[in-house]
Amino acid sequence: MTTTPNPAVTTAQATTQTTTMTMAAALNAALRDALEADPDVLLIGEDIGTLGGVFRITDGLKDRFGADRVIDSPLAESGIIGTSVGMAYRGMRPVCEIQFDGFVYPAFDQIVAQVARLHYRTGGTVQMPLTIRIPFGGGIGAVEHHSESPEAYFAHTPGLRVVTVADPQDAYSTMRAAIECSDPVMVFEPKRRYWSKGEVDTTVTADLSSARVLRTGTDATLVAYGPLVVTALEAAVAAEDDGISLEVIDLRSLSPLDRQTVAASVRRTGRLVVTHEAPGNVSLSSEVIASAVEDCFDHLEAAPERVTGFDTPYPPAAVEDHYLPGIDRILDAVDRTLGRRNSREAA
Amino acid sequence: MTTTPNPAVTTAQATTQTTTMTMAAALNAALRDALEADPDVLLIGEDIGTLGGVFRITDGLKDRFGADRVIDSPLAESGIIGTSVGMAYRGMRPVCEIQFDGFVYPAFDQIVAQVARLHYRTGGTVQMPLTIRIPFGGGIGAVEHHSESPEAYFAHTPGLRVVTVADPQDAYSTMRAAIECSDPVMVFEPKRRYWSKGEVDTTVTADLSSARVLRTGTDATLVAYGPLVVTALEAAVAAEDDGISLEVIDLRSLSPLDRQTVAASVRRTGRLVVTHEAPGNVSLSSEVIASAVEDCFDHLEAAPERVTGFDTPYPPAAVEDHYLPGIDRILDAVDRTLGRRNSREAA
Amino acid sequence: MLTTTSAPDHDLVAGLVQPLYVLAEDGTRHPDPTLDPLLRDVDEELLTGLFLDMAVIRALDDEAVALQRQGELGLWPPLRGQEAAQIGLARALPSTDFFFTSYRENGLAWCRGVSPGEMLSVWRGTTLSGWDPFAHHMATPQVIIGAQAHHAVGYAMATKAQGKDDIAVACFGDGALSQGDLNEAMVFAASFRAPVLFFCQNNQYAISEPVALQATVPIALRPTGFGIPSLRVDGNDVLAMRAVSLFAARHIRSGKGPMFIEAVTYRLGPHTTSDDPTRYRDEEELESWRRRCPIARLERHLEQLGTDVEQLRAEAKRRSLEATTALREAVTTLPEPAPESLFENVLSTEHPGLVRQREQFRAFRNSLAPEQADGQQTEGSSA
Amino acid sequence: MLTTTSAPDHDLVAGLVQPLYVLAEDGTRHPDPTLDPLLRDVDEELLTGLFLDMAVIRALDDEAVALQRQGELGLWPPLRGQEAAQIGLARALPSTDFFFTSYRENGLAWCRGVSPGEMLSVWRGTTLSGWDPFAHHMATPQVIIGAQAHHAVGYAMATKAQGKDDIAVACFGDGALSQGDLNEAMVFAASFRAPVLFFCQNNQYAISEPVALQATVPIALRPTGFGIPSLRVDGNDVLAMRAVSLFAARHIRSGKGPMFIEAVTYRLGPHTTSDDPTRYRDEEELESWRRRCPIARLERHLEQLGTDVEQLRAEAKRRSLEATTALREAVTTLPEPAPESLFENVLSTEHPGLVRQREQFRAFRNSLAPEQADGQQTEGSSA
Ligand SMILES: Cc1ncc(C[n+]2csc(CCOP(=O)(O)OP(=O)(O)O)c2C)c(N)n1
Ligand SMILES: Cc1ncc(C[n+]2csc(CCOP(=O)(O)OP(=O)(O)O)c2C)c(N)n1
Ligand SMILES: [Mg+2]
Ligand SMILES: [Mg+2]
Repeated sequence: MTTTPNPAVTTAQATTQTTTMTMAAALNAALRDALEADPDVLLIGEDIGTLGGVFRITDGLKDRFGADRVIDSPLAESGIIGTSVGMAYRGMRPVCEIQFDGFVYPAFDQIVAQVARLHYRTGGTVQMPLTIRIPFGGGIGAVEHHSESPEAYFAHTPGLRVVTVADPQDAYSTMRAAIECSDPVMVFEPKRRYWSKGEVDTTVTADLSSARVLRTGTDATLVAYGPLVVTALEAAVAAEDDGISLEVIDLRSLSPLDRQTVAASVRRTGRLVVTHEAPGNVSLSSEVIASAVEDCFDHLEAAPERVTGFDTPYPPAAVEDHYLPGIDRILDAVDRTLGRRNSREAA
Repeated sequence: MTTTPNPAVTTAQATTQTTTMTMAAALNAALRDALEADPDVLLIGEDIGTLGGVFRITDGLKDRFGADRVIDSPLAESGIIGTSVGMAYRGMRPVCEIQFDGFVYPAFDQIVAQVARLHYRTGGTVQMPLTIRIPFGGGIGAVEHHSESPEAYFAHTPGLRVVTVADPQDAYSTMRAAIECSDPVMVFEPKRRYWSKGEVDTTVTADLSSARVLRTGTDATLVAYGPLVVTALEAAVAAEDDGISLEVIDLRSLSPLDRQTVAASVRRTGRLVVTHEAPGNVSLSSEVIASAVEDCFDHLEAAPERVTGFDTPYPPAAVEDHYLPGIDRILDAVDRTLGRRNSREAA
Repeated sequence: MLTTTSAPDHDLVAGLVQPLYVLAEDGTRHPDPTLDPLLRDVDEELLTGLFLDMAVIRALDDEAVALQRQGELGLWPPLRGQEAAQIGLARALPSTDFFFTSYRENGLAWCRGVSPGEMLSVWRGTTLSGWDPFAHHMATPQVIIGAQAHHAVGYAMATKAQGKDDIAVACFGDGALSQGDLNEAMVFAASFRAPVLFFCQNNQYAISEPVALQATVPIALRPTGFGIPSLRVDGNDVLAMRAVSLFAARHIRSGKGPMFIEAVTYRLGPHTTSDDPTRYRDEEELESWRRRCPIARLERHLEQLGTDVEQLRAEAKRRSLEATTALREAVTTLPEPAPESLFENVLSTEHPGLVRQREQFRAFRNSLAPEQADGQQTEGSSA
Repeated sequence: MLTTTSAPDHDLVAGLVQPLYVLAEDGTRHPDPTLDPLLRDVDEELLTGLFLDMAVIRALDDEAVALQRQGELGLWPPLRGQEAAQIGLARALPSTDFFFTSYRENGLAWCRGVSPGEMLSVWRGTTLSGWDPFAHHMATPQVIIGAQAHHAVGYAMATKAQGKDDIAVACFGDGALSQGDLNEAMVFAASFRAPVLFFCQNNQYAISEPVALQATVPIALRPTGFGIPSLRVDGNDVLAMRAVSLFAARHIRSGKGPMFIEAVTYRLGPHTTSDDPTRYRDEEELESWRRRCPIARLERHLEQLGTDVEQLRAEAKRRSLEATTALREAVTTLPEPAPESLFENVLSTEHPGLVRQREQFRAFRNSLAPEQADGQQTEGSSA
């Protein structure tokens, strides 16, 4: 199954100037520039070559770099990752695409038992500079297995870096950094934001492990990542109308976590709300809350809140908007931490 | 690789009286009684038939019930689970054995995208009464992939019940309940406790979703599950010598969580320590702490503590005792929650 | 190169170079010593029945594409070009044999009496799954490529253990041949002599990827390496499809273990309505396959037999209209799921966490202004 | 049954009924038109070299078993019976071809110059992995059955992309044939014509499970269904093993893509030192394979050629003693890892969480009474 590609995405031109582009174009540019910069970089995945990927993220790259560097792989996710492990043994830096979030599970063993461990297993002798790109998250009205948020599985797995991107600049810079990193990096791309636009400066570099404060505020800290960063910022604007000042943090790196940035914020605001699309049970929000409690228990003025997908499989498209955290559910949770009237009291 | 089977384990005799037996024998008895009770129950896994399983948990069962009901499967975990899904469609109740914790990953897709979802996917039409048995945890001096604690992956997955067992009686009763349950149940068996002995009454039934308070106490709540339940109880005894009264909870069900039992305890003690062998990041302890904070923020007198495996792959056997939570690390954390002198202050 | 003279001592079957067929492209009947005995019951009624089935599912398929274009469906995977493969199989098996398919087998679903609404709801996004698998002896579409093959084998092992003689059918595409699961399923099927039919519609593509990427030799050769006998058949020849399906089902039902059919066919439409096939294949190739249309071929054959083809066409039109009208009606009357339904059927037993979450959800919705609660909560824009 | 007369148009090679061999069990030389040209360089020096290799690795293997029984190793997977398969392969390939193996290939490791300590540390539990894969062109043991096959294929794809002519070898057992990964790896290898050799030691068992459970037809037939030519060889005939390995490597190196070797052999020992094989196989079977001992066979051959076998045996004994002495020394002098080492090499870049955890660990250990910190913390009893 594919989602409708946006015809507006075209292969970005090589440039170091700031340009307005979609996140999809920014990712395309990052891959192109990485292929250009390092002959050991190669891309591998299903339909990424001739088709340019079902989201067109790799559009034009096979024509430009050839079928040996932009490899259409057989239809087997374990093979995509396992083959890349072997290539990494031989000095290559494979960038693997998993076509949709829900298709990463057949590759689970290769990711958690091989990619994540070979450096440790070999006492540091072998490096696994793989980048594993996964379009993730819901909100696009798709059929089953096309809207998932499997990041917690990988954040729990030692030996992986797990990062998310939230806007075109972040997407460009993070993808470049991920490919340059000598460790395996899983990059979760929020597919419903692929067509969001922003300024991109291709000379800007990112580091892979820090969160960023996107908006400062004083009443509560709102932590989001990936697709919900935009939602969180919108919630902060809406909260302002209600006289509530929210500090918005884009977590960016899900593993390792940037606990310091979160803790510093919570120490100032005394309140914490965490949001993501994945089910809440044993999730990133569990961890962010547990960490914040460990790091700044004495500063917390109310119980932290989470606004997440429910503990159900991803539901049919017709009800996904009820499943996905939106502005109202976030503000309701903010109200709870602030002791303001909220849904649970109203009920 | 196998671990040395204990020759002491023999197939238990059919009985409803209370008998002293090892956990391995209790599990064997539970499987035998389930096969006896319901012709739709069958066992499937690698080396479970002729060999009786590398831990001898299925010893004697093939001879008794035949190769059609105690099935030696080809060497493919995805196939073991996927085949069982098809059998469940046809009314069978397969009990699958994954030989060791570290071999469950090739079956990940079939577990999380099929077993866990078919009931939801089909609007309740299809039932998946699979039981998936996994010997888990470390402490047996094994080579890589034989000492893991992958429970967090499954606890995060909606649509699965995830339970652990801690002593022979619990093992017997929980296994029977898991096999009778119409939902998929993953049973994590603490392999280093297989040879621990206890009284088993085969008429005792268990429910799958409740935690149990194994020891009451007043100063702090210590939550454990699986192999660390014994350790937690020992820590409580040691703490008593120091004048500290620990309440020990065996979580038993990792999904769904019995939040009420934990919260009720924490409300009384005001302090919480959670321990497990798995890495702490995005884990069961993250969740237990986040839930407790949500449920009883106002009763917490100190930041909850976790004592877990580190965020590294499972290390070589020579250093595993440093990796695994032991009594001293648990007591150190207890001291922290109580504001008593502890390692971090001493340092 | 090394070779040996003696053949292996198991049943190896492969029509590798030229797929089996009994209808030539011009509609003439081609004799085939193996398939002919299976075609003895073929009469005009049977042939016109197959024709009408194919015509109707093509019409249904086209209508679903139209509905998607009109925004009534989120997505649709067209089967155009694969009608003979699906009808030939479905009409050869008793309705109690159990299908485990992927998403493109709507022709099978049609033959199994799946209603238009049941067929569409998953593509409209109102359910995850359209019908009761037990009512139709057909599992609902599997999206994870290859996963259903294990299910079919397990089901077949169970029918055998129960001493029943119904069989299971695993349906999948050429792309699925690369997945570990599909190959593992053949191992299990061979080892346990499971009464299962592996049915591959080789429609030449897995989205944009040509079959040559998944298999450098004919697909029908793959199962032979697992000890599973295999047939390669012209998937656009509905008569041959029916005959090999009868042949395979008889083999399997007689206790000889699994069998494999590769139906060589072609997907004339896009992978799904989201796909742009012009990016990966050219008009010439497409045209050559359009000329091999399975429906036209059978029509030519019927013409040669003296059937009143005009009248048959009219009947096909009438039935198609009936079916597409029902489809169109069904799609707009499909019940919208209640928001709270998302909490249902996660487990069949109680889950306190979900009970709590549903309560909170209810309270949250009650707290919203009526127009919000009715529709959707405020959503983050997608810029 | 359906059959076709014409063969598929690709290279299909299978010695299916009788595995290829050049040494009969009584040691006499059996002519084989394909292998003979590859044996022209065989002289006494080469033969005695192979003999000594096999004798020494058997001695090493026995010594490791003894060390395990004495509590010096946690576990050991004996290779007894499989010496010819491993030595024949290793001695046919240049030392720059890269091996990706599972855990039983200590004969290959020996030929690649892996030191005794490097070979034992993982089984003693002091490391997860014994040696530098790049120094020996051999990855360290893979425990997840089948996973390494993908690695070999990827490595081979990379050597090809780099225009180099070294090849990769995936080594695995009969059990691995059931894993999805192994089969997927053959798909990738065939599609990309990867210069990779699939090397299966069919030792008849996967722990307790006989090979018939994983494959109902000869294993060598499996790859042919993927378009990969295949050879079935007597794995207890070191000369044949060497010849087919040369043959396959030449084929692969010439750019013709992957090849597969099934070495038919037998594991004479237990699966590992933890295993009790009497539970699943009988003495008679074992005895019949003991009679097919690969070392004895070569010795008989050498005897027939007039070699001074007494002297050779003495030399083997001398070298074996040297090797086993080194092994015994190595095991007791293996460095114990420092407790803090468990935090090292999780990532190659900094991880603040691990830095914090290591600090806390250090503080915790410093807080313990000296004798505790030195040894272990108090452990929960295992009742
Ligand atoms: C595990 C998995 N990987 C990737 C996909 C994405 N995907 C959906 S359909 C498809 C192609 C399938 O091709 P084929 O098996 O030939 O079936 P066809 O669509 O041609 O009927 C792909 C790659 C998926 N659904 N599942
Ligand atoms: C994925 C996985 N499943 C199960 C095991 C447990 N196991 C270890 S060795 C083995 C048998 C392997 O048999 P085979 O491939 O024939 O190799 P052999 O031991 O005979 O050399 C099994 C089942 C494992 N290591 N990995
Ligand atoms: Mg296809
Ligand atoms: Mg074997």
